[in-house]
Amino acid sequence: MKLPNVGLFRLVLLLAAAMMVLAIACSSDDDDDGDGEPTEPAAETEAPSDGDDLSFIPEDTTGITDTEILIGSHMPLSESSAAIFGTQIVPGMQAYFAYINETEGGVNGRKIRLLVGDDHYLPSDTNTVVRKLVEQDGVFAIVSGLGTAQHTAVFEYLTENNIPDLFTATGATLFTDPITRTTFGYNPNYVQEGNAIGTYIAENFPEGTRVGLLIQNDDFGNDGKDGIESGLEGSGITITTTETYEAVNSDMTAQVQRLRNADVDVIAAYTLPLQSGSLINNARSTLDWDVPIIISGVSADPITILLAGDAGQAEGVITTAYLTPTSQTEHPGIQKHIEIMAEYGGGADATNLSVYGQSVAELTVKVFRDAGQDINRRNVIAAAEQVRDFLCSVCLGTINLSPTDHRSIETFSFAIAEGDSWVLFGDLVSYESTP
Amino acid sequence: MIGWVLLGLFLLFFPYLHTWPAASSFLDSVDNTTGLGIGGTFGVFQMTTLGVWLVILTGLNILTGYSGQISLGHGAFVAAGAYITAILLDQTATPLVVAILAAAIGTAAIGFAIGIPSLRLTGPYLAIATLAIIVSMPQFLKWDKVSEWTKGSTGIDLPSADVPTFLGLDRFMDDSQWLYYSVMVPAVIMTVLAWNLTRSRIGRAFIALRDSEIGAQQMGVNVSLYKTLAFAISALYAGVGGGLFAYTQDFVSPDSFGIFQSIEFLVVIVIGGLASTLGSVLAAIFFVYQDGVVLRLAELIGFPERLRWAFFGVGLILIMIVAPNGVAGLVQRLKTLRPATVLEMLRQARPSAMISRLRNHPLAERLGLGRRDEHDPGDEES
Amino acid sequence: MIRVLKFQDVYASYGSVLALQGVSLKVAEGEVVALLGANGAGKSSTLRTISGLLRPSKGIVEFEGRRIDRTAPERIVQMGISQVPEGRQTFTELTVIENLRLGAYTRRDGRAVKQDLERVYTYFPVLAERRRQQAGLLSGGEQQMLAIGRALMAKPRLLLLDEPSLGLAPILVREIFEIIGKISKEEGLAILVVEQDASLALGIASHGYVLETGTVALHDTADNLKKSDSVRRAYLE
Amino acid sequence: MEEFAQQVVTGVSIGSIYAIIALAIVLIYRSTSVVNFAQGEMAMFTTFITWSFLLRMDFWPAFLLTIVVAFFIGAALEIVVMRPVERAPHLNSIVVTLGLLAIFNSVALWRYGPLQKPFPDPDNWCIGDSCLEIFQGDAFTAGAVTISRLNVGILFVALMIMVALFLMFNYTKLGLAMRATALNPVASQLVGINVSRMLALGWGLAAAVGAVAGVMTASSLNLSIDMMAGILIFGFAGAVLGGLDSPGGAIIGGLSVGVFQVLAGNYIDSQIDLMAAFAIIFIVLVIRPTGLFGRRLVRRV
Repeated sequence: MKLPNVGLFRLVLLLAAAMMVLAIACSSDDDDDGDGEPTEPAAETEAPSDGDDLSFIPEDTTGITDTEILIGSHMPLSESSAAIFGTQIVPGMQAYFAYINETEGGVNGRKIRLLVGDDHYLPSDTNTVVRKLVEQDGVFAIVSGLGTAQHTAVFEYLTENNIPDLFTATGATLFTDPITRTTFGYNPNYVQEGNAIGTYIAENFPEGTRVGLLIQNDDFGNDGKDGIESGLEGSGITITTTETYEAVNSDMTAQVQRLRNADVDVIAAYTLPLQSGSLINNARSTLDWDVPIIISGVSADPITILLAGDAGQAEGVITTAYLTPTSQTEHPGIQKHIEIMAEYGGGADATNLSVYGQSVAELTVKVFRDAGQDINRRNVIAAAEQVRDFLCSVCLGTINLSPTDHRSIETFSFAIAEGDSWVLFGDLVSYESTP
Repeated sequence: MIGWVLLGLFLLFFPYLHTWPAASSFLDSVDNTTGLGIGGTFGVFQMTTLGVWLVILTGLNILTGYSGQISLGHGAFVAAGAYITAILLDQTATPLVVAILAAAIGTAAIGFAIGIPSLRLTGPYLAIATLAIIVSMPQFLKWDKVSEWTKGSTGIDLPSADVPTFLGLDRFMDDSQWLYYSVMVPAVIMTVLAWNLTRSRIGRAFIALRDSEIGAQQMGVNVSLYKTLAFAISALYAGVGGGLFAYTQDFVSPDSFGIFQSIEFLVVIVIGGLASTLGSVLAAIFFVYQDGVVLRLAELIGFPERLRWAFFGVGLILIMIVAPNGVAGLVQRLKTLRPATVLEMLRQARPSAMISRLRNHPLAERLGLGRRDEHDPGDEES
Repeated sequence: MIRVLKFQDVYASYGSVLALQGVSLKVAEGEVVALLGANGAGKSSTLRTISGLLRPSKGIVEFEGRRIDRTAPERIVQMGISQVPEGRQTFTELTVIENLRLGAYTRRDGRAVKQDLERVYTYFPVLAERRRQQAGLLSGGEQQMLAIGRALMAKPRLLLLDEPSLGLAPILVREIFEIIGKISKEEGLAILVVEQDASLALGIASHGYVLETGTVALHDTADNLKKSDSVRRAYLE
Repeated sequence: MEEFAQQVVTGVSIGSIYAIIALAIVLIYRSTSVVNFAQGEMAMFTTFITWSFLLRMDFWPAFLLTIVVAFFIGAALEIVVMRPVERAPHLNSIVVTLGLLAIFNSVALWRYGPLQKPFPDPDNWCIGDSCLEIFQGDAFTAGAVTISRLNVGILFVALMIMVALFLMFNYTKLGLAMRATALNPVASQLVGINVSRMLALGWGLAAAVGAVAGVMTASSLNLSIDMMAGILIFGFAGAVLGGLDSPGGAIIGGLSVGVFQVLAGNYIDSQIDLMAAFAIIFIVLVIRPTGLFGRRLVRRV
């Protein structure tokens, strides 16, 4: 290659400058007579919100062949500590689809194939992998996209293109409220769960109890806090202290110490297992403090109990659960899951997160089956909105969906740490709004 | 010369390539075999993001490659640019170009402000200090005091970019093509500007600085001024890149700029080639396309899924060993090849020569296979 | 006289640049030999080849009858060759005494090392005064003394000196060369000295070699070289 | 005042982990002048090795065995992957260590899976029946100030390593040679030091200290493939704050980072504890560009 002469460069620059001017002219024009309110989400203006009319969704069959239904998902599988989620949920989903493909020949004669894009838990990478799945691989739907910020990055794209966005793996409220017809949530949302925890405190502790919160400094923690506040409303019990932490931090020594200094009577925590373990361990072992502790269901994993210390420090800690824990080995659903993982799991272990993966896969299969032989994007959404009283093999409560309710799991139970596992107790708490 | 014209034409017509059936099926078949991702509308989007990263990486290369200052927190500048743009677009009726210009100026100012105290820091100390900036950035964005503008951990969701109806543009291009041009035009301009800058007096001063601060001083280069200038220029690039990032992604959040991403910026410019515009281009290509290609390669070899990141790691190490000056350095070396030298190389590549080269490897020497022993009378060496 | 060093028809290169093109020279026991030549003539490359830092592509290097052209640098030091490198290369962040101790790194005779340390201090009393100071704080001349002292601590039988006068004031240079001459006499040490300043080098040397573009252009006794017209013209004026 | 003391003690107990990681980083920097980004992942990996040993033997034998294994892994890495880039620009070795980071993380995921594993606290040190209770037992309490026994133990181990390193670097020939190698490899060769061997040794030692750090971290927090992801950054901050070539500085630096973080969380705003802590680090560095205890380059030209 020779060095280019200056003349050409001037030309390129001129051309570029011309484009630039054009760009300025366009964008200002766009703002002058555009929609006026730039903040208004485009989704709302496009999707007709009246009634059951799904006709705006084309009867698109991208990804459907005579023998196959091709679906995609975005999950963190590497380069992030969140890879812990992806690397367990994905095998659970894949194993169940493989099981259905093998034993039942798939759904209505079509085998389900799941492609997973590794987004490293970075929203911009989510954008890339989802576009690749949609535009290049031609998937029919996105299933169980994980992460709040990650999914937000593609939410609008999926909505505008009317691509079924099924059962997002996050408890954030923004995907299901307000309703976007093509998007369905899966996890119970953190506000509902927080409300249940708040109600539990209001019912079981005397008036004047001082509640201390420990929350992760993001939407997960903030939604939980909102929920707890709403549950406590009118009970005469208030949150007196709120401590936050960043997800990179797993040592809660300082936060627990400050809660102790604030002299709280009960601790409610929106923490991940690592931080929950550190919270319990520090309170019980270092500070010798037997304050009641209630943690979010996100930490309802045996590992939390192990991390809390081997001297039974977690004993009596309360959490919520919405799926049967793997520790209940006598449960038929769990037994079946362990069998499926052994046969189709490709060496991955059966864990609470692989149970989660299977439960999402079960719901997906149910919806595809209901959509019938002539499956397309419109009738899949219709089928999803008609799910009633569906009880997956590992679920605690039934799932109900409707045109006005896109929240899948809204029923959960309280659980208490006994020995090395969580034991369900009390009645099921349901926020189900679909009749 | 002809190469540049072809490249220009390619960039100009690329978004329409996939609408031409013959070219489209060619691009798709390339994708299918290599995992690249250049075909279809997805290919256009990939190329658009390439433009975004090109601006950012060109800026980082000015700082690290030319002036020799290592920044591990470059993502923080990108975030600053992205947030300035997003906030302006979200909360005011600022036109895009003005918002990006504001981002450029604002970020350059931040770069200058950080560059001045950083003057005293060198090498790993500077690297870790900049790492501190990217580590604390998410917490800043989520802080109560600023969350009114930054929308806290939820992030700012912008409406997706639509092709304007002005001049009937929407009859010629769809949204993805519009996005492509609105990114690629500034990206090309900024790359050319960087290329000119590095050949100017300023560029030479940067290089002198990198090679020896004392030497540069003796040449009459104002060391503090130029070091800070490098910071500011590179931050300006990051600001523009961040603005384009916000526009193309139509979403920014504190999670959008991870620590590892900032480190990866550095990795790709080293792999592309430091102190080279071609290196920055290669870095951007690597940054955008490596995921797909690595995945495909690992698939072909039959690598277990969980080991794919290791596959990438091995690749990094091999590239560093084979091409210590980055791929651009390798290209430079290949360019100087004359037929005679090629013949010579081929002649040298006889098996015996290869073996002796292998035996020269430190590992071989360690294992007692090295040629050092051939004449070494000191066999008693422990 | 016993031959300490034999350098026979040696070729060496840096990448594709040939540095030595068939150099042959000899150093005998207790003898000071000067290596003269212009910049880039191959003087430093010769020393680097002897020390093992540069591997010859062809030719033979022998030290006390043993081939060393494929021997690792650290092994060569152990065999009895020390180099005082160009630009001194002291460990600036370490103290004077740490530098000297490093000189004796290859030796295991602790008591003798202590005696040698005292002897270095007698040659260079200033080093004794500053033994606890960081080497980087010493003046250029003192650092040169430290570099020589460090080389002596290995108890070499052949000392290689690369441009000991570089960047030093004339008065210091003379002092250092006097000490070098003294050391050579007292220790019976063979010395190969590379020097730009030919008159200084020939002042203490018995023999001299003149290198030009990687080959030996001239070899004679020091006295003859001093008288030689071509040397005069090239290096003494 | 009591509250302040308590906050400082809490900071120290958090910082004890940072300190020990910082120590490993300093060690590798001091003996090879490379900043090793794979340090955390290497420590994580060797801790998994300890974990698999623990399935077969008691704590202390498993621990010692891991240190030996880690030493060889470190030395082997230097020889196989670092040596070819020894002469290349400095950034290349950083990229290679990042490659190692990816490899260790991925291999650990493949070999040990994504699940967190509970890791036992170290046993107390017993000779016969007499035990030195530094790892287990009741927390130390004085008034409202409490520090867990495990954190005391970790601090104790960090100090012991520091003293051992100090003695080795300053009073042994080997330590001197290692320092010399990092400072000036060519001159080191000329005084007869086998530079390659020193570099390999440096990596081996750093990996061994890293293994100790990993075991301590795992006992205090957990064992999982991402256990070092957050901590490494604080370790780096501690190492740099203390001065990259000073083992004592690493400990003070690591502890300071913990203390800054806790104090900032308590007295400024717990929502911005990291930001405040890193701002302090940045300011300290600007005032003292080679850290609190780093040796400044002295050179008279």
